[in-house]
Amino acid sequence: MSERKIESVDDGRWKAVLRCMMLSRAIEERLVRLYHQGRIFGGVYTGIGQEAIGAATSLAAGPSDLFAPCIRNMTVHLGRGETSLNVFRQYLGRASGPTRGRDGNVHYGCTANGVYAMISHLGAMLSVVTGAVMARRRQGRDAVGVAYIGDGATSTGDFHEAVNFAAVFDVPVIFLIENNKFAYSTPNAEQFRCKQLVDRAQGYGIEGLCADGNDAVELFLLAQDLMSDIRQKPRPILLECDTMRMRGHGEHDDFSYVPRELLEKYAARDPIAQARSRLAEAGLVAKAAADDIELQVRSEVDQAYQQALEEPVPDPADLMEGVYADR
Amino acid sequence: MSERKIESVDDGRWKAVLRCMMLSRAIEERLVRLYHQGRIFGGVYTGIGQEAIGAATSLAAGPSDLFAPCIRNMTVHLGRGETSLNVFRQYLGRASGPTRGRDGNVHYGCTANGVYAMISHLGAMLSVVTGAVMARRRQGRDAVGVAYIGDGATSTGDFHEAVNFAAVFDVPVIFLIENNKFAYSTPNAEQFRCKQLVDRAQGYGIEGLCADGNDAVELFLLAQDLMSDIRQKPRPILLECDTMRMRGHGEHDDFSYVPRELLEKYAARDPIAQARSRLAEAGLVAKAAADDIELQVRSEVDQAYQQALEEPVPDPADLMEGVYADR
Amino acid sequence: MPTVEMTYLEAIRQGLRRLLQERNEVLLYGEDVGAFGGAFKVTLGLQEEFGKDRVFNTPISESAMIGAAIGMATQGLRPVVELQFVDFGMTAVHQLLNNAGPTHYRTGLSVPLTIRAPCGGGFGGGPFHSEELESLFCLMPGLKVVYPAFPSDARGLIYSAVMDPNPVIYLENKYLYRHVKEVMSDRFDPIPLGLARICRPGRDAVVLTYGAMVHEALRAAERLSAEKHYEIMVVDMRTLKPYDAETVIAAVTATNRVLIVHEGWRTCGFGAELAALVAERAFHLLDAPIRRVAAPDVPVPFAPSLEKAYRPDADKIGEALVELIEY
Amino acid sequence: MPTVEMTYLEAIRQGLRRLLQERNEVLLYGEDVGAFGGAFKVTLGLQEEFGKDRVFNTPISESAMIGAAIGMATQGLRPVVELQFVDFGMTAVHQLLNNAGPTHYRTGLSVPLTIRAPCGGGFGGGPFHSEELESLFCLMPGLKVVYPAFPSDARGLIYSAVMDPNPVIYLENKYLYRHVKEVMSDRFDPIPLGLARICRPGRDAVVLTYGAMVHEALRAAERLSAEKHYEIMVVDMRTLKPYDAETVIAAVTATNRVLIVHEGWRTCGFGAELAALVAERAFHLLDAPIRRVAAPDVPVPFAPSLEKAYRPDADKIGEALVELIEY
Ligand SMILES: Cc1ncc(C[n+]2csc(CCOP(=O)(O)OP(=O)(O)O)c2C)c(N)n1
Ligand SMILES: Cc1ncc(C[n+]2csc(CCOP(=O)(O)OP(=O)(O)O)c2C)c(N)n1
Ligand SMILES: [Mg+2]
Ligand SMILES: [Mg+2]
Repeated sequence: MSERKIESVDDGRWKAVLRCMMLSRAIEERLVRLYHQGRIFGGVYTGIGQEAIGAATSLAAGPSDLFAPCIRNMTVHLGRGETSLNVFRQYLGRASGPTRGRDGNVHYGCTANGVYAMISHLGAMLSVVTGAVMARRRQGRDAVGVAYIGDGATSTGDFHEAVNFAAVFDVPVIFLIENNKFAYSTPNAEQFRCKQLVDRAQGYGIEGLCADGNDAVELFLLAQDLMSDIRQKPRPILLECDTMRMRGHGEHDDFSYVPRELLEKYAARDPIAQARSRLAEAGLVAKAAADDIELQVRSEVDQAYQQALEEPVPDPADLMEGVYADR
Repeated sequence: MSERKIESVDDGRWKAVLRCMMLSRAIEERLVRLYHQGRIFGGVYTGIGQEAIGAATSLAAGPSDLFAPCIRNMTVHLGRGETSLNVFRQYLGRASGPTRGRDGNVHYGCTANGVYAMISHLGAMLSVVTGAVMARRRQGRDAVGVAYIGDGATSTGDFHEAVNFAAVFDVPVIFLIENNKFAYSTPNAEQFRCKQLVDRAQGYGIEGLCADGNDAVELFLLAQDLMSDIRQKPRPILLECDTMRMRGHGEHDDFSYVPRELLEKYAARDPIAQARSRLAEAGLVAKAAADDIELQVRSEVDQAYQQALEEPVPDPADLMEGVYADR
Repeated sequence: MPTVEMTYLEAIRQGLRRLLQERNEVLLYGEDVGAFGGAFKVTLGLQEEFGKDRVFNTPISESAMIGAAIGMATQGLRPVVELQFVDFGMTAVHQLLNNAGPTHYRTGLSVPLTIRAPCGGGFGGGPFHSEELESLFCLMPGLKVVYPAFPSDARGLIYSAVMDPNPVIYLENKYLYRHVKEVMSDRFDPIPLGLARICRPGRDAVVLTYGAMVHEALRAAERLSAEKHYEIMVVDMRTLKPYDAETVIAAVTATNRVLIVHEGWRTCGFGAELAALVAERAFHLLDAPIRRVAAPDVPVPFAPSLEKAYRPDADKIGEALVELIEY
Repeated sequence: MPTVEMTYLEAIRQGLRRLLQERNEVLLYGEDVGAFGGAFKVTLGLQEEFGKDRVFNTPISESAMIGAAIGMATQGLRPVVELQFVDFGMTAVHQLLNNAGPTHYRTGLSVPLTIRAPCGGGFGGGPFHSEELESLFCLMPGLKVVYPAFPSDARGLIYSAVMDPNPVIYLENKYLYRHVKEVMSDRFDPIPLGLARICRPGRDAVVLTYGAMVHEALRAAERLSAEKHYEIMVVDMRTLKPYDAETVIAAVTATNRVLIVHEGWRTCGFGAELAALVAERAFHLLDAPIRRVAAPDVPVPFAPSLEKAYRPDADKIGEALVELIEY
């Protein structure tokens, strides 16, 4: 963990972290409701309970940094500047959305924000962000990258190839393993045999660290340190974050296979509640201010959803357009 | 390294190890000559200088054990009972050979010997032998497996997936990394960043060991220990063997990119010369006996080559036969 | 004989269940196929009934899953591997094209493995959960490829696929899983691979198709019969490799007009192969050009408005048939 | 303008050299492409001339290589990735089919990357070093596929491939590397993608082909002209996706008889697509069935006797042409 103190970061930034998590939660809770009301086409996959990871890392980063978020990383999109409106457009398959209705739910990104749109094939984006960081640095920008990956996805060949590749070329990418204990219905014990996934770092000749994935404050401080460190001395790092998937793999999944004690344990460590009380204690974001943010994001979500709903879906006549780029 | 002594193994076995290495060397030296004389169709890839690894491990194994040899493992084929005649049939594309002329050079195996025919895609056979060992054990046989892999091939996604898979299912396979310092023209430094490849073991939650890949005697004792250990308590093991590729990637390659000092260093540690003197010192295989074996294998090679040469090549009328199995 | 009404999904499950009952060498594994029953619940209840030894989860490692199946199959087991979606099999193409497929031809070993792969769209799966990749599998020597359209075929064909001594790609259509029901006997005979089936007689044109499109073609045919008194023959290919050229030629002989329909991409889709077959072997029987109705060459789009435009259906088939007949 | 005689291989190298000279955003990487110059020496001298920063080796990680190229391409570079053999690209199909191909359609980003892949047989490469996989690439939306047959085309097309804003699979024929020479200007203009070329005029039949088979077809055509006074048109497709349907239709219009020839497998090969095109769009112009000469559906065999029977050549093409014309 970082040696720096919570006070070294100004309250505006902490509010942004809190807001990012709260907005993500509010959007995702809405999406969950919409799904169960039958108002969403396709699946809904959330990062509820895992908001700290994306919020802390994306908000600790600099303007030219690059991100490859995964299924649970709404906070990365939001932390990098995506609007709630765009998120609803994406989920509702609107022509105005970031993929113009061509792709769904978690599969979107934003070039201007440095955020890549994930493909579903687990592990495939790790090498993409690695190459993108290589390119930016070659162009004289001091970019670093963050690639998020689940505990289950560490079993893919792509995970291995990408981390090794980044190590060989000293590419400053944080490979952030979000260990939420399950890959769909499959628990860690049926996925790997190492004690912790960070044990893989040595095999790539890189540093490995563990962090509490539900503690946004400590994670933010750590991410700041790591990013400035690898920005200066370029190299990849493996960072394993302990967290828990608090709902099903997707909303179609009742997650009855998850032991209730595990859910309770992590419910008591909810990242938003923890950050709120820690920041209040430190005198950085008072309870009232946090409540305000909460109210704001709820009304933002209402508006965004309503607006997205009114926008048009893609015109079928555009189906064939843009398979190839013109330039 | 094993705590057992060289004397714990009878001289017949040591002769077999020596013979296996010498026969492999003699066959491969002949293949090299034939290649440069333009008498071989296709490429020639040898394990010259790496004979100890395959000889020690294949001869330390039991009858139901399974093997996935790689490019440099002529000694695995021979150690498991393949004949020189079949090897020449294979290289000369004879209809009587193990692949009936359908595949070439290193791409052969023998079911009865428990040896799989490699495919070229590096890393792909590791999961195959893992599955095969799972199957045999399910059928009540106490098989263990050995999968050989080069330093370069450890960068493939397949390496990672297979080792993790075997770890999760406690499959007794020795993943034996033959670190011969180069992958074609690419040195270790451009392939990975870990200090040693065995550093990867921990990341799979398995044991890792290093061994001198040019010391057949110690390797044999170690292999016996490891195999009996994992036969009882099934689990995979990562074993990195230090060795050196003493020729080009194939005979078409002049390997001018390899530092001469490295070649000299390992030439002084030739596995056959070392085993001969060690076994002679220990009073197990006298110099004269070793010389005898040497003579035998040379004449065996002459005969095998001559016989294979006289045998027919595949009948083009058989081209379409056996794409599908009937049973 | 007692009859039951079964969905396509239940029929596959019944086939698997019978195989697990009758054949101790049959294993079933894949991501989440254990207690959870797989992403689509095809294997629900099978782990409970047959134990973790026969039905089990694996790490997210498609290449290791298929590689291990090759090893098991060559040792006398009959592994059945579920890909969560056919799309994810693309991380392991080499294990099919280069390993499972050519093994028998190269080595004489039989490789009785089955890959079950859910395919197709129509439910908002987007680009990575809706693909149809049969033509890619049909290119691969040594593989067989099966794609049932009806519950009774699904049940009878899974049995034959698993009992076949060759690697079989068994494609399942996700849309049909719960949309198609059939009243059928609760006992069944295996349905041999390699035979197409005339689902509907007709004289004015033939539709050659498979998978979900069989049902769309039947719908179109009924409509044209009612509205225009055109009688359309519909042929369900059922096995795509090796395919039933004789039934195709007979159908062309009877109708003289050919429409080929599939859900996947047009360029280099399986329809091209059928067209080439007819153009070569039944050219003189044709009264009109051979037409294809297939998806355009664009990634499968997410938004319903786009996916509807993308995906062939009864309307598009009907239109093409009218044009073909009135040519 | 001064002229030089160049092999196909040298022509590719000249094209790459000019790109590296003119375009700072062009990078070239792959296994052993650095000082060693790649397995076939196509890139020999380029690292020396342009530095390790522009031309470099990578670990044996096809998926990471292509993934990184996607990242680089979306950040303004033009990476050119060499696969050592096209066969090994099968470990990373998802990066092409699911990542590079659909990125523009999904996200609007351009992905100007080029994959260079040596293909084809005729030299004893066996099943894993001789494949022809173009139809598999042509299935993938968003990719372009190029396959030159002549040095001048190879040079002009590599230039256009690299400068194209889309992912391009640039297939190189290993047999042609050193077997085909052409006297040509030492300067050159890029050759646009998407255009076929009539290499030989003719009236009695047309051969639609590409790659090494263009030369076999020309040989057959000359022989038939001399022996039988048949005049055969030969069309070199050059770009396989998007392909030049207009030139094909014009050729059929001029000759009324079509033979399609390719070196790879028959079932679901690219020839099926050409046959389907002709059967749909030029049916009424045909005086005879459309024929295909292609490899049979067996793994590429190693032994010369088998490979000769396997591989299409001037004799087989000539025979098919006579049958077609005398139909
Ligand atoms: C290569 C590949 N195989 C299978 C899948 C199907 N799949 C989607 S998500 C998932 C589980 C992922 O688990 P994990 O990586 O732990 O991420 P989490 O969902 O827990 O955040 C699986 C198996 C996939 N997307 N990609
Ligand atoms: C997946 C894959 N990519 C590329 C190749 C081409 N290739 C064949 S051998 C080789 C080098 C292998 O090096 P290493 O694993 O160290 O084995 P060694 O030859 O040194 O024994 C390469 C790159 C291949 N066979 N498979
Ligand atoms: Mg997880
Ligand atoms: Mg090596």
